Amino acid sequence: MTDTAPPILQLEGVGRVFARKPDIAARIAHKLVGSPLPPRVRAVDDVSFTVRQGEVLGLVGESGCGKSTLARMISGILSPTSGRIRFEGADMAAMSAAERRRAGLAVQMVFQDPMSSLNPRLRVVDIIGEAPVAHGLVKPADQDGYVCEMMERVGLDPSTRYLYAHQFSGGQRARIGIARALAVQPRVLICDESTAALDVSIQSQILNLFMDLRAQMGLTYIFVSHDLGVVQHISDRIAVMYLGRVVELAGAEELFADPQHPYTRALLAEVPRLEPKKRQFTGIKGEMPSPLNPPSGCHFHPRCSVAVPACATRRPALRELPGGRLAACDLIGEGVAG
Amino acid sequence: MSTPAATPALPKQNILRIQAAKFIESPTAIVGIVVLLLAALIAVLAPWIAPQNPYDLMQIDIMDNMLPPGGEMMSGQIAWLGTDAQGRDMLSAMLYGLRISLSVGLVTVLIAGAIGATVGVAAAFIGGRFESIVMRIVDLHLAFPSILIALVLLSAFGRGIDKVIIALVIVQWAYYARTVRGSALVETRKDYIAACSVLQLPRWRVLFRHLLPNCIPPLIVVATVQVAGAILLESTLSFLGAGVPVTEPSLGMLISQGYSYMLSGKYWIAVFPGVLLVLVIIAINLVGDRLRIILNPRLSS
Amino acid sequence: ADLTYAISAPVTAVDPHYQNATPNNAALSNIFESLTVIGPDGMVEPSLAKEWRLIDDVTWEFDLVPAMFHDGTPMTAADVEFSLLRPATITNSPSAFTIYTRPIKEIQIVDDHTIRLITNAPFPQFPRDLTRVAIVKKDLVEGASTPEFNSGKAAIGTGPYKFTGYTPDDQLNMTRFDGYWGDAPAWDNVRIRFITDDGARSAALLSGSVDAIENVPTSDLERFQSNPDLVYESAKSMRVVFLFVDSGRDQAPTILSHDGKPLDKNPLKDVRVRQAINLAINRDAIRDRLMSGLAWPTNNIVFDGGEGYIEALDAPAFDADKAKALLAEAGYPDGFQVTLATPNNRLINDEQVAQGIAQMLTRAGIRTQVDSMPFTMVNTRGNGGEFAMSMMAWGNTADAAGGIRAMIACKDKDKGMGPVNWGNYCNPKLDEVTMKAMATMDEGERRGLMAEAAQIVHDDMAIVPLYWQGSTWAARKGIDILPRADEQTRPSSFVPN
Amino acid sequence: MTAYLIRRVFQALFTMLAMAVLVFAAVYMLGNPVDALLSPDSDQIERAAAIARLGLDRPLHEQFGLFLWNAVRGDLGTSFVYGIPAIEVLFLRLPTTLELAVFAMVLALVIGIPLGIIAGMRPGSFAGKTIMGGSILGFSLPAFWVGLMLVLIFAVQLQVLPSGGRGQTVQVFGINLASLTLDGLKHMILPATTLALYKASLVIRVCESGTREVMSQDYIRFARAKGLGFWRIVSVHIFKNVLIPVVTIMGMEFGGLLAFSVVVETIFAYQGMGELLISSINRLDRPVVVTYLLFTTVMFVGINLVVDILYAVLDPRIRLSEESA
Amino acid sequence: MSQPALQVTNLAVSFATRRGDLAAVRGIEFHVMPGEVLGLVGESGSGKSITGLATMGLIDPPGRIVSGSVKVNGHELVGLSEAELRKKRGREISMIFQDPSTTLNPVLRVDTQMIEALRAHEPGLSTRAAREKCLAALAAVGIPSPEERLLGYPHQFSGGMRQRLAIAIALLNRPAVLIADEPTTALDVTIQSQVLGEVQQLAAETGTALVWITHDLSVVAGLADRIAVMYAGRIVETGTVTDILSDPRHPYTAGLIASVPSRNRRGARLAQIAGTTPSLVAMPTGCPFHPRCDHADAVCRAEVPPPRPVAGRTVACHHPLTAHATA
Ligand SMILES: Nc1ncnc2c1ncn2[C@@H]1O[C@H](COP(=O)(O)OP(=O)(O)OP(=O)(O)O)[C@@H](O)[C@H]1O
Ligand SMILES: Nc1ncnc2c1ncn2[C@@H]1O[C@H](COP(=O)(O)OP(=O)(O)OP(=O)(O)O)[C@@H](O)[C@H]1O
Ligand SMILES: [Mg+2]
Ligand SMILES: [Mg+2]
Ligand code: NI
Repeated sequence: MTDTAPPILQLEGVGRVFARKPDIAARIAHKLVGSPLPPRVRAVDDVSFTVRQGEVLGLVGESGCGKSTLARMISGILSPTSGRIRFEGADMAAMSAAERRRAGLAVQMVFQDPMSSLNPRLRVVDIIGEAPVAHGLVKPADQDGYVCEMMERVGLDPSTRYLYAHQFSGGQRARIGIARALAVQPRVLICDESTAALDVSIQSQILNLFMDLRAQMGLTYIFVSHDLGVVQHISDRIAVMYLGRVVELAGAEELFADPQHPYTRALLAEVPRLEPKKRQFTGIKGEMPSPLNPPSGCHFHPRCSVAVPACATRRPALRELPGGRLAACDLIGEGVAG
Repeated sequence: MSTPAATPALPKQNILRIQAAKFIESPTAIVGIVVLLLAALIAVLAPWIAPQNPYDLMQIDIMDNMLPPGGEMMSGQIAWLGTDAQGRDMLSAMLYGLRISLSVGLVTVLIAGAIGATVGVAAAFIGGRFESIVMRIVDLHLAFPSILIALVLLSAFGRGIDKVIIALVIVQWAYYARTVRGSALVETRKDYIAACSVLQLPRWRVLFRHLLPNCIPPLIVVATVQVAGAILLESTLSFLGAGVPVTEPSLGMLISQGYSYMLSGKYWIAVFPGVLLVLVIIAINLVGDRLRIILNPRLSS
Repeated sequence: ADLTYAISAPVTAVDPHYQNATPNNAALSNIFESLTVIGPDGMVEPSLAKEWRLIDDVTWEFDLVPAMFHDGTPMTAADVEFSLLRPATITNSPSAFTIYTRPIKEIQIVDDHTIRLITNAPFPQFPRDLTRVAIVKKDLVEGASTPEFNSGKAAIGTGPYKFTGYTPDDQLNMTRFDGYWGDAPAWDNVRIRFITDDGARSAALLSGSVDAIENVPTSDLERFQSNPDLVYESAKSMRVVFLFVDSGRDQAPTILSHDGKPLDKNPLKDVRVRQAINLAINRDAIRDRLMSGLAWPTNNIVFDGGEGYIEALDAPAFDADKAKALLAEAGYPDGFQVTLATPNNRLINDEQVAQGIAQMLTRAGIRTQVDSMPFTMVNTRGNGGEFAMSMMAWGNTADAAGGIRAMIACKDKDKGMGPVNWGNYCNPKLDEVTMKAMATMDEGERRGLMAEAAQIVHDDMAIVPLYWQGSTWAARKGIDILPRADEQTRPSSFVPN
Repeated sequence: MTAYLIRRVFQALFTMLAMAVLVFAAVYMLGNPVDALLSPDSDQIERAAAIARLGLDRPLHEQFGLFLWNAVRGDLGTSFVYGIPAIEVLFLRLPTTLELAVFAMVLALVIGIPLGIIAGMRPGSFAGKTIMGGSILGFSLPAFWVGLMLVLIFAVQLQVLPSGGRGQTVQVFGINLASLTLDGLKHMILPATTLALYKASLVIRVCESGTREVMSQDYIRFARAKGLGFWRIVSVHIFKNVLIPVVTIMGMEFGGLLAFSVVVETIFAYQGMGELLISSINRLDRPVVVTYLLFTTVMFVGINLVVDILYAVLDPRIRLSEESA
Repeated sequence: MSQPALQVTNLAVSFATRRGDLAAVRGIEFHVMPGEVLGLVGESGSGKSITGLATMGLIDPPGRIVSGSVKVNGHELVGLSEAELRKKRGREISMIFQDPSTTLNPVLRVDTQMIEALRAHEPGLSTRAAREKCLAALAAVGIPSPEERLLGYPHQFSGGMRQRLAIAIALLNRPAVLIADEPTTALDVTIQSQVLGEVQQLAAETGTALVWITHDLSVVAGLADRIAVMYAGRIVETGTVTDILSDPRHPYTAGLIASVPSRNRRGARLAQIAGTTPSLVAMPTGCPFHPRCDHADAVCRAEVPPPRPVAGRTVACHHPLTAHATA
């Protein structure tokens, strides 16, 4: 349904490196006795994809694979160290301040920890109402009313608007976070593990809320989670990340029905299913490598059951496969990974 | 559209009120705050309630000196807590001394706190070379015992309340700088600050409306403890003979003057001001301890 | 018998020419002797010089006793010559002895036991100065430095006790010298401990770890006097405590009107104001209330019997009403404000006394603040002319000349007059009389001149003398204390009974 | 680790240079030492001579330059008062103060650690509350006041302990030690207690919060689930963890102990470095004051370094991450 | 039928707080047979961990076991002195915890932490013999090069490795029962599978009875033989995995299962249970679930439903669902 919709966000080779500059002492020590310099973490490595208007893009991957970093770059909290992010075709980095502010407001984020993402010293009415007033979306006099409206929309009781965040339950706090994002009338909502801290019964409430809002407001979502069940449930398309790279990107149905990349396959095989069938757990062999020191070539090759020696040297590009899906494995289609 | 402004709201609760309620859950803290308020009250009212103005040389007479508690002075007044070597009524001297000690503590903390907090937040917010230079200086400061710095400074400055305060400010600002920078760094990493940038709020607004207020609680705790610290340090310095002027003794100086008479049985000159000093400091520390607990989410649960 | 006694300031070196300071001089006087010595009453007595005579106004001839050094060699005139020349060669001395040797223009050795000293100018006080210069052994000390004294190598003198050990900041030990030329000393071994803290020194005596102490804290006096196991002695010392009042400058610092504005005229310039100050001070109260009796009120600047001593001045009046009247007469019926500077670690109860004086002056109408500080600070600031009024003391009060020259005479750098004249007093008449007295070798005539000078000082209230400070000693029972007027404590101050 | 050490050495040098400048400037403001040293009857000629002898007539920057240059060569000047190198004067006093400080530190640890652990293990209990209350008290009592009260009680009233002084000492390797004689120990009890009280309170607080923190960790639960006994848990699992913050704090506080010996030595007439500082300030023995401050700086820098290394030894997380990073 | 390895009856735990007693666990019953895996499922705060700890006798003041009995191999644990309990812990019944980063003492070497567990029950054991046993245990949980790893510190291990270490330590003395309190919640799916695999295998080999506490129904779906669902301190439904998951009878269980997003319901609205879990301080009267329950009536509001056998499992509900009520 959204295949034809215009792209709203385009990521072009986006990368982010975290590095501490070595100080003089570290450099001297490096020269003298070869002490290691402070490590560089390539948290996100050359990621490109397009998000179309109105779609839900799921972003899955194991801990430390760079999901949050990517989400933060898209939402403008972090700036990419390489690559470009385009909003409605315009490069965010090249915009004027006012444009960037407008684009930034259009891309909002809902955070994982419902407590630490809310300022503990502000009342809910200010948490939600501050930005729209500051940006002139509503007049200061209307703030109260506007906030009530927002709270109702996310299923909060407006009479609680003068309370502080810590006086709410986890699910309610998540709703406050959503209301805060909605208050600036965004087009894109980035949800970074927005339900991870919640109980299942509350999680389902919030997931339903997301879907309702999408229907009502035509929002575009980037939905980050390590919980495959959740991502599968809500997404139209899914990108799978491994150690900073996107290894596979496909429609949700296709991906789950027929994963192409060996990592995706292994991952899907390990996801516990709500099926009352006793099964033998096995797990992908090996540990998750440290992002400080990722394996050469294809990051997945040490754990890959079908790897060939070339995988250790060659970095596979994200290729388009039949059916419009993308995967970063050179072995696909060569019969080895079948 | 509804008329949402008309939506009835639950009564506003104030964070201060909530914390005050938590504060008084501890009986010892209540004792502390009561003693403290009382001390502050009598310090403020000293000129009106003290039987004598111990700074007015017209009112004291060496012929009255060394009267034991309850002794009668030449003027017919009773010195309930005795008199010192100058013939000062100890009770009056203590009330005025308390005034000096408390104001030295408060003023020092206010000035040092303002300087330290500004430097600390600036360091955390500006970062880079500025931060590393500032923090080096702070480290240097904290590595060296404050009493030595203050002692040397005061030996150079000479005596005087203003000089004591300057010396104490020089000694103490670094504590605030470190505390505020530390909590600013922690707060900066929290998602609500990230949320501010997603919401495109201006930097100054983030700094003053979001960051600074959340750095205040640890600052308050440190400040409370440092009031006690400043009073202690002042009294120690006065005890060592480098502090307030002799004619306007603080509690520490009164103790110091009474020290030489203590061994010959004239205990009251040193003991009474000592007891008052200790009471006040304990009270402050009790309050500080309670604040530390209620303002620290990890301890209060 | 052995003696251990505690003194209140450390002996900083065993080299008797290193630092001119009372603890050093007193303690080392047992090991090293000088040509002359000050007796317990403060008068000059013979020592290594058994007698001396004036050949002319500037030439003095000294006959030496046949003394022996601790290593058994005899002392000769050559040793004396060497010792008198040595102070000038010590470069790192913090406070040198050259002031005592500088008057010497020439030294002539007549024979091994006779020596002639020729001074630059007639100098009647010369024998008193010579009490300060210790005689060391020439061939041992030549080229030796201070550390070699501390180790004992060069610490060989002619005194009644031999050096046996020195620990800086802790103690100095000596033992009886059997070959001593004079009366045999009373103790076999003497240990001098340095305990600067008053309380600790008292405690040391009470606990029996020392046999005797000097400078009993006034707060402990009662306790000591009433303790049957202790003996206690006090003596009026030659140190006079006085006030500098700025009578020289037209405008003096810290002097303000009652509403806190600087006065256009320095009231202290008016002699009536100075007299009022003198009258306003109740010295008896200070003695009884603040000094535990260890003060002897006076208006003299010369110690009893000294040249310039005026007996009548030893009973200063206290008359507050007259003081007020004088102030009113001088044009200050409401008084004014002034700050009194005082050391807080120099004199007995200095800070307390200053506050007491402030009270008394305030009652008379001169509102007085006290600014107390360590002695060094007082000195620095006093030399910088920062005070209008300050409390100080003078210990060299055997005659009027020394004090007047240093503190009262018109400031004159070239002549060395008035170096510490903080009161900025200047009266050419006084200077003239004093100079004349100093150059007069005839004792009777000199005494007359000195008394005249002292009287001028008093009439003008050039400084305001307060009292003679006392010295105190205490010892365990079984020891007799022989008090001295020069504040020194020596082994000979204590004798077993 | 190497980078870390290099960084520390840079920091130490910076600290010392800064200290040297500050100390020199501050001490210069103290007053003119000549006034303190000269005999009162000396005249201007003598004064001028003394000023020249002590080098005080040269311009300030020259004095500082000379001072720095000499300091680099290990010569911190000659004491105006004693006529021997200032550093020697200091070293004569050093053992006394160190001995007292170490004694106090041991006392603080011996009292503080067990009490802190007890309080931390039973936070709400009567014992816990009492201990924590006591530590607030210990925190609040000014050292000089404690000293006075101890003297009043034990020396004046009960007369069981001496009021001051160092008592009998024995020489070991040329150093006078008081802790080896009964008399010396007796003299040390009151000053050491005075010094230790504050530190003990600090140790209690550190141990208490450390223990509480540790107690709430799963590994303590896990240790119990393994079937370990109470003592094993306290003496190994809790103690080793609590030791880490205690070592850090005590390292930093050792400097404080030395500093506070200024107060305690004054009260108890203990002839240590603190007393030396006070009397040197009063006598304006500049080289000694400067030496004292510089030496303490060196000592603090050294102690901090040792503590950091010790910290790494005690905490494997630091040790290994430094190696691997 | 043989004796259950663990038999918990009517266990109740409460905490003394400033606002009065807080009943965290309100009388629960379950048993586990040797070699069996019981999944204890419930949302946050439902009392799962407290149940586990109470079973171990590890409830500290201000908490206490109010009533009930815990029998391991038929031996009662409740009421034993601390010293006697200590002997049982680790040997008869063991426990592992949720957060792998805090289950092992960071400042002690792995061998220390293993050997002390052995020595706690066998004081005279020689170091050498102990070391042998440790090596074997490490190998058993799939830790490569155990000799080397034994000398390491916990932080040198990854999360999954640490959890395996904890399992190895917990099983060192071959206890009859192992209580696992969400040991894989903090792990990634792939690592979780590895750990689950090891545990499954070990438990099967040693015949250890396993109580697997989790909030994730999917995990126990593949692992457990039976499931107990907890809500607000009570077990609301117990039965075999198949029964419970495919045919829940308690409305809460049904709601829970329906709210799990899964393949079959992609894109559809999830069933949601209205409201939130009740707070322990303000527990509703009667059935604790009634305020959130569509089927609640006056009885539910008044009376606590006792556990009753329904269709081959035990359900604590006044109005258990019928077979086809679920979606
Ligand atoms: N500020 C930073 N400085 C250095 N490294 C960082 C920083 N932020 C993230 N990283 C590193 O970047 C990598 C990716 O982190 P990120 O938070 O994006 O992972 P994630 O996929 O969100 O993981 P999770 O599922 O645990 O949230 C990690 O290895 C992390 O250690
Ligand atoms: N020490 C304590 N004092 C007071 N209440 C406690 C204490 N420990 C636990 N509780 C309460 O007992 C209830 C049950 O806690 P428990 O830890 O068993 O929940 P859980 O089911 O394990 O939850 P989670 O899934 O979050 O681990 C909670 O409501 C908690 O607030
Ligand atoms: Mg993340
Ligand atoms: Mg739990
Ligand atoms: Ni029901």
